[in-house]
Amino acid sequence: MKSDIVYPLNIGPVHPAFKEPIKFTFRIEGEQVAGVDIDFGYTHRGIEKIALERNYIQIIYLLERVCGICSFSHPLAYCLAIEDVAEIQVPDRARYIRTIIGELERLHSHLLWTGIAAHEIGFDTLFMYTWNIREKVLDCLEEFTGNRINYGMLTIGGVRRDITPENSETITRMLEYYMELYDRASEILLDDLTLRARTEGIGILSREQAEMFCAVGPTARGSGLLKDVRIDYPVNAYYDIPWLNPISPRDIGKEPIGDVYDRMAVRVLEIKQSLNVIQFCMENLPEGDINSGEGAVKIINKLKKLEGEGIGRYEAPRGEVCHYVILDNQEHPIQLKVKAPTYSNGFTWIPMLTNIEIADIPIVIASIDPCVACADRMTFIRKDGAKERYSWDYLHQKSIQKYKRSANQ
Amino acid sequence: MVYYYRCYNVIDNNRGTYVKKINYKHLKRSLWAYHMNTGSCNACDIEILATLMPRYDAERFGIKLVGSPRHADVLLVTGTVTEKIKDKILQVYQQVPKPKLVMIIGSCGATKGVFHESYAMAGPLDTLLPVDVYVPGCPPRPEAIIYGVAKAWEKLEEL
Amino acid sequence: MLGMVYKVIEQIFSKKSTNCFPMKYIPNNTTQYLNQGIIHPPIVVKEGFRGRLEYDFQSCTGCGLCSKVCPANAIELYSAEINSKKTKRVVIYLTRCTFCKECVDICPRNSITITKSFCMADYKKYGNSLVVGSEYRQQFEIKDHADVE
Amino acid sequence: MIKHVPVLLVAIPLVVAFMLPIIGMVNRTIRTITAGVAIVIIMVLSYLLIQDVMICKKIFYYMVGSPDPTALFEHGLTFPIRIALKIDQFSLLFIIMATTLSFLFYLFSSQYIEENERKNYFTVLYVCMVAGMMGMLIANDLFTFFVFLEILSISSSALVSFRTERKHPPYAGYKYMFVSSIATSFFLLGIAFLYAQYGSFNIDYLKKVMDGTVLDKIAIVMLILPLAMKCGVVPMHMWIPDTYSEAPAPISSMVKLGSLICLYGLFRIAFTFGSHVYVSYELGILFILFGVLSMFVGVTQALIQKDVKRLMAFHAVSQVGYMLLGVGVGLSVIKSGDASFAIYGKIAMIGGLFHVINNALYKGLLFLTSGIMVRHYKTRDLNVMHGLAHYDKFTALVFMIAALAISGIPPLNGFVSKLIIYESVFHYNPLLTLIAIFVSVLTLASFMKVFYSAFLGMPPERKPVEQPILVKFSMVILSIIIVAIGLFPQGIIKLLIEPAVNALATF
Amino acid sequence: MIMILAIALIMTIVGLILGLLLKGIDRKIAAYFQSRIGPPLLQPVYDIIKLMYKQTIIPVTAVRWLFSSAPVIALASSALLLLYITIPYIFYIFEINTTLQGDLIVVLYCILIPSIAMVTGAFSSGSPYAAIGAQREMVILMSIELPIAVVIISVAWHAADSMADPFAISSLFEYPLWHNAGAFGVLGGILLFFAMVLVLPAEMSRVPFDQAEAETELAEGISVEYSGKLLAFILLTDAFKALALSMLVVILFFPYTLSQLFGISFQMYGHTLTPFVEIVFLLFKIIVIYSFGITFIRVVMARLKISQVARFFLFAITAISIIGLILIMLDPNMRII
Ligand code: SF4
Ligand code: SF4
Ligand code: SF4
Ligand code: SF4
Ligand code: SF4
Ligand code: SF4
Ligand code: SF4
Ligand code: SF4
Repeated sequence: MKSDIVYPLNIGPVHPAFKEPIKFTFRIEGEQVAGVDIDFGYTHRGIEKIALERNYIQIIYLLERVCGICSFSHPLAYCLAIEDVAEIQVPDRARYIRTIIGELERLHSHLLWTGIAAHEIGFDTLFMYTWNIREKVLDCLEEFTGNRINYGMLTIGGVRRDITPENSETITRMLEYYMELYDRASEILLDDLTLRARTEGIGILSREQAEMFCAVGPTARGSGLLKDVRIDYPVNAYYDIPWLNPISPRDIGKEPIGDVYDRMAVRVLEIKQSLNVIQFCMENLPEGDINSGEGAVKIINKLKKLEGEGIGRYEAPRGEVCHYVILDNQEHPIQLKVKAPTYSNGFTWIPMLTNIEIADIPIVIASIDPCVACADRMTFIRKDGAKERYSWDYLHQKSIQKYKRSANQ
Repeated sequence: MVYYYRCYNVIDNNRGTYVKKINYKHLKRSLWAYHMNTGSCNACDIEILATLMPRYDAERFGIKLVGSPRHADVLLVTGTVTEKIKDKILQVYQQVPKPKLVMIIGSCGATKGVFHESYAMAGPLDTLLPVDVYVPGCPPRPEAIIYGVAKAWEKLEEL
Repeated sequence: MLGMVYKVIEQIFSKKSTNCFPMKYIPNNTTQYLNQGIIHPPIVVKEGFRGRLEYDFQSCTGCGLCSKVCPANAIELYSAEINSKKTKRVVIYLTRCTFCKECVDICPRNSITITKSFCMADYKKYGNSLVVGSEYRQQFEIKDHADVE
Repeated sequence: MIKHVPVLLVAIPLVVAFMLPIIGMVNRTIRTITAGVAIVIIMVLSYLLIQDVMICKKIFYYMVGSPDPTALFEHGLTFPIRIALKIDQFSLLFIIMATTLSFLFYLFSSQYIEENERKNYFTVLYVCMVAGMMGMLIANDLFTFFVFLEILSISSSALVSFRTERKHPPYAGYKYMFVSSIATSFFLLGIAFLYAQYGSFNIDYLKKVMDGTVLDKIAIVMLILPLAMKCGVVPMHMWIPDTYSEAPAPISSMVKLGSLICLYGLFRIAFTFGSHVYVSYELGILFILFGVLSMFVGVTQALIQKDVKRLMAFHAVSQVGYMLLGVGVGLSVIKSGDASFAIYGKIAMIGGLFHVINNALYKGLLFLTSGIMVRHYKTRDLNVMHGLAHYDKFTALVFMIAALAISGIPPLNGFVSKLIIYESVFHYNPLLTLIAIFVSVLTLASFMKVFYSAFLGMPPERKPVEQPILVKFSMVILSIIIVAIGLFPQGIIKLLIEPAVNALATF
Repeated sequence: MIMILAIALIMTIVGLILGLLLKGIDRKIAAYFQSRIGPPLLQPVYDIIKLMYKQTIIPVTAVRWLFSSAPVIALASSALLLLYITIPYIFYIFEINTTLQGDLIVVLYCILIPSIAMVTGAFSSGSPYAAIGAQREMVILMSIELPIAVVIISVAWHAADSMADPFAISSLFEYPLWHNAGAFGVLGGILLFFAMVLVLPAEMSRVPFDQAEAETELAEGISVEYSGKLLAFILLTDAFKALALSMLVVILFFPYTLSQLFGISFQMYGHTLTPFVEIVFLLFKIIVIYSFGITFIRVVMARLKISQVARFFLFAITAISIIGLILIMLDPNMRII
């Protein structure tokens, strides 16, 4: 019953396909999508603003909760930024531990994503399966950091907890478990008949488009854009890993066309890559301190007297996160900017979502692994019935004013 | 031709019928949950999903995530309520047929938690809706969520 | 191609991954569940898990560092009179806490400790079980964040 | 008295039709009632015949102009050409159907068509149409048949263009007129061929003396094709959508009824001459081919329509396919000599004829409801309509009954006849059954679309006006008949259809 | 007559419980496939009881009378469908002579009624999600109708020359499909069985063919606006349909009873227990069919797109079943004369 009626279909902000509130308005023709409009802002919590009223240690835990899935990447980028300003030297062991947690996080995030993607296309068994094997890395993280999610491991100048021999044994066991599982799991993920039928050839983002929309992370790599902050601007232990290369679907012998399948393939391959990185780090884990040796109070006091700006970049599971701070002899930073991966990747939805079927919407949306929590930059709230909407010009002017102000201060 | 569907969540509660003497007891063995994210950091949401996974398997207690608030018995709310989503959560709450329970998963939903100074908050959820069970934790472990559900049963038992 | 087919057949015969918490089967009524003790032992979490906080009223000096460093404003400092000395003590609202353990790390007297218990659900937002240290405090009124600001 | 019924069936409407304009000048209400009464009278007359014709298996002959018109006419050339009328079981089946339905449609139209000076014409033409149908049904000679066919065509084309104030209806009427005059001229040519050879128009006589020359076969084809065209058989259906969609609702129903009467002519000629000249097998195959084509083309065309009446018109085409299929299977095995006719051919014919009746019922009802829809929305575009069911429960229910009946959903009448067709045609060739089932599901899909677009969705902008009582009454009666036949099909099959099939088959 | 009514009543109630149990078994087995423990077997019953106590909300955009009558019609018609399919078999087992033979084409159409009722209900709810779901359901209905029709016609074809009515369900007990089948016939039968097993999940709206209810796309699609009792009716309809459809597969392909297969009968204290054992055997067959045709398929596959489904059924499955039909027509042994 194809009909040529065009009507808008609202998906979200509350919809079972998205675990996060975001609103899409599609123009639908029959079962085809003719256009899309995206409305962000439902989870805007004003973190950047709150941060300006907190001290430097509190901010870590705040930024951990930008998003619970890459709850390591955001604080890491922040710590890197602060360490950049304060020129704090991070001990080698801490760098390695940071790498290990970061990769564990990537592992869990990619497994989580595969599950969610399977759920979006109704493949609940695969969902259950990936989330079931994901429990292993969560167990490992829990033992290692004290919580399954929101690890609270970072501090400025290092990490808060060491890897005990017991922990390293767990990690080794986890690695064995996954190494053994990987071949079969990747076969299920990459070769399953119905899964391929649902992911191949839809949501195409060409290399040019990926470049144009500044796609980052697996989204960019799925389109064949070899872009990976870990390699381009290495931090942590990534300096020391010579064999680290950006993943692309070419690694399984497929020319990248930038469809959902390619992005999935990139993630599945990155699972393996993460495992190798963790193994490398465990093998080469240097001895020594795990932080700069200064307690929280000391750090706060030290930063109070500093002035300057710093930037931290890190490759979160979803792509590049970038934090920018300005310090100005105060107990709080005077400026904190978060640039989250979904913020860049969100725009790639526009080419991806046109000319697909309704049934493809969830999987295509999920394919960039969106995390609107971190992408919600601004919200329009109509308090007191004020129906005003700001124009681009007005906002542009405002932001210029604001930056001038903070530069003058 | 463009069709405009009026947003379908306009409901008229008087047109609904239900057993006057509300018997919560029957909810106990089959709690269907509708999960709503009202500005959380996703950690609680993934823990809710993890609760349904083989490791914790909440389905063995008859708990099931449903896709429509009209099918739900429990509203699982995660996250602090942002201004922009306030109307939506109220609407969803209205659409859940009586009798209904509200559970808050995570600290930030109960009290705003770590986001306490934010300007974009419409307040903790209990200022907007009656809340039945609080599950603190940031995020709570799946077991803690199941424990929260067990608490809810206990409450239903007493009613 | 049919990897899932083999997988499910394998899974149907292998041991289930389910961890039977809080009890294996749901009993007929909750009283039974409470009294007959068939609740499974709480899940063993590993050393170092960040669960419920515990507070030692005696050793605390009332320095207030914990409340300063807490990212969630979960620790409230209040004036108390102990042995007719004016000092300060804290209560910890677990419903605000993010379980970051920062207060534990910073406390000079190790008065706050972290335990492995994590089943904390309650009906009341600031019920007794959710406000650590409330038993020492005679009368106090809870200030919500909304009121604080 | 009852002896004269055949002639009365034609005479009453004809006479009344000519009186109506005069009465209309005096009082419009009386005019409306008179026309109604005339139709009621012929309806009652036709019911009176059931006992004699269907149960006692009598056949009425009538020679207009002969001293004793009811005396059995010995075939011989000594008589001058006379108007010969005849009522047998087969024609009575159609007479009953035609009178009953024209009555119900008349009830509908009497309040549906707004009262103005043109309603005079409407009533006259309507009664003329009835007269045309009656004439065709009881004519026993080809020329009389032709004359009444013309009366029917002219009056219906005039009615199709009834709404002259709009742009399209006159055009549609003209198109219909044009097509049917081409058709009838072929028909006339066919008659001429036969007359040239045998010097008579009388069907019974012709049947006796025909000996199957090439010219005979050509004549049969020339008789059959125009009638098939008038039934809207694919590939000669191009006039159907325009005609049905532009006419006012009751007229669409009447035109549909008229095309079923042409189907009567088609069957009658095919069985009378075809089986005699030993072309029944070929004709049967032709019917089946036409049937399958009509079913398929009709329904696929209907699926893509956005105009509610065009959509229904295409369904009319596809429904005719079922009848042709059923009867065609019967026709093709009627002379095959083995037992297959007894096993399934006859049942297929029962199914086909039963479907004619059912189809007239629900199709008529559908057209009537479409009239109400169009009147409410002021457009026929399905994409514009929405939500009538919020206020007008009655129309929605009636439409649902008709739509489910046409889609062959048990326990409605469409299902029964389709079931009979499926299970008998199956023995002929299972693939035919398959196609028929598939078409029926497509029909369902298409009517779900109509139902959804027109009745469901957001409530309409304005409340619909309450339908007048007679409009509702006629629709209720139709739906009751539909449901009743669906629940108790045995009675009507035994009483009306089996005798008709027997009469047709032993012709 | 009264006996038939009584039997019908008992069977409706028993069918209700069995249908819910079947769904419970389905959920349990699916859980086992997914390495979980899964809900108790009676979980669907608890769900129904709970829903019965819940408020029933009728959205203002809905056409009220249609919205609330659709599930009831669906429930009633699915119950009738179940009775229509089962009664001949039960009578056959109990060796009761009856004129109720059942007709396969009627079954073919009766299967449609609950779905149509649901589609109407969904359309009348006024929700765009439900409308899309209903459209998809119609597409699925249209595309699976052809394969089912082919299967039914080929099954009837093999009995066309027998003295019995080829479309009667009861004649299948005398002449099962495999009766006298030669190599061609067996092959054709297997193809038909394959087609029918794939039709099962589509009729029941289960993964991979659950587009109409796709949770992640349409938020439960067809039933999105239903709550309380009406939702309970929908679930009950589902239970009836589950039982009826697996019963249909059993009747079409494995109508054998134990006594037919092994010629055994069961006696106890001089009473014959055969019919009861037969019923247990029948339930066993139903469970096997259901857990293979629905549970297994739904756990190993992802949901397809509606266009893929339409193509799959209209071309692939129809082709397979038509090949089955042709093979059966070719088999010389199948012609019972
Ligand atoms: S973008 Fe991130 S930091 Fe900024 S308001 Fe949104 S969630 Fe907070
Ligand atoms: S990218 Fe997404 S998952 Fe990662 S921190 Fe940002 S919001 Fe969270
Ligand atoms: S205005 Fe904002 S979105 Fe646009 S390029 Fe600049 S930072 Fe990116
Ligand atoms: S523009 Fe947005 S992110 Fe920046 S300070 Fe304002 S609210 Fe926060
Ligand atoms: S000054 Fe202009 S370019 Fe710079 S941040 Fe503001 S808006 Fe962007
Ligand atoms: S309670 Fe903590 S983990 Fe949960 S949503 Fe809120 S901030 Fe995130
Ligand atoms: S654990 Fe963290 S959030 Fe909780 S009270 Fe201590 S410092 Fe505050
Ligand atoms: S608990 Fe520790 S940090 Fe907090 S006030 Fe007491 S002594 Fe100071």
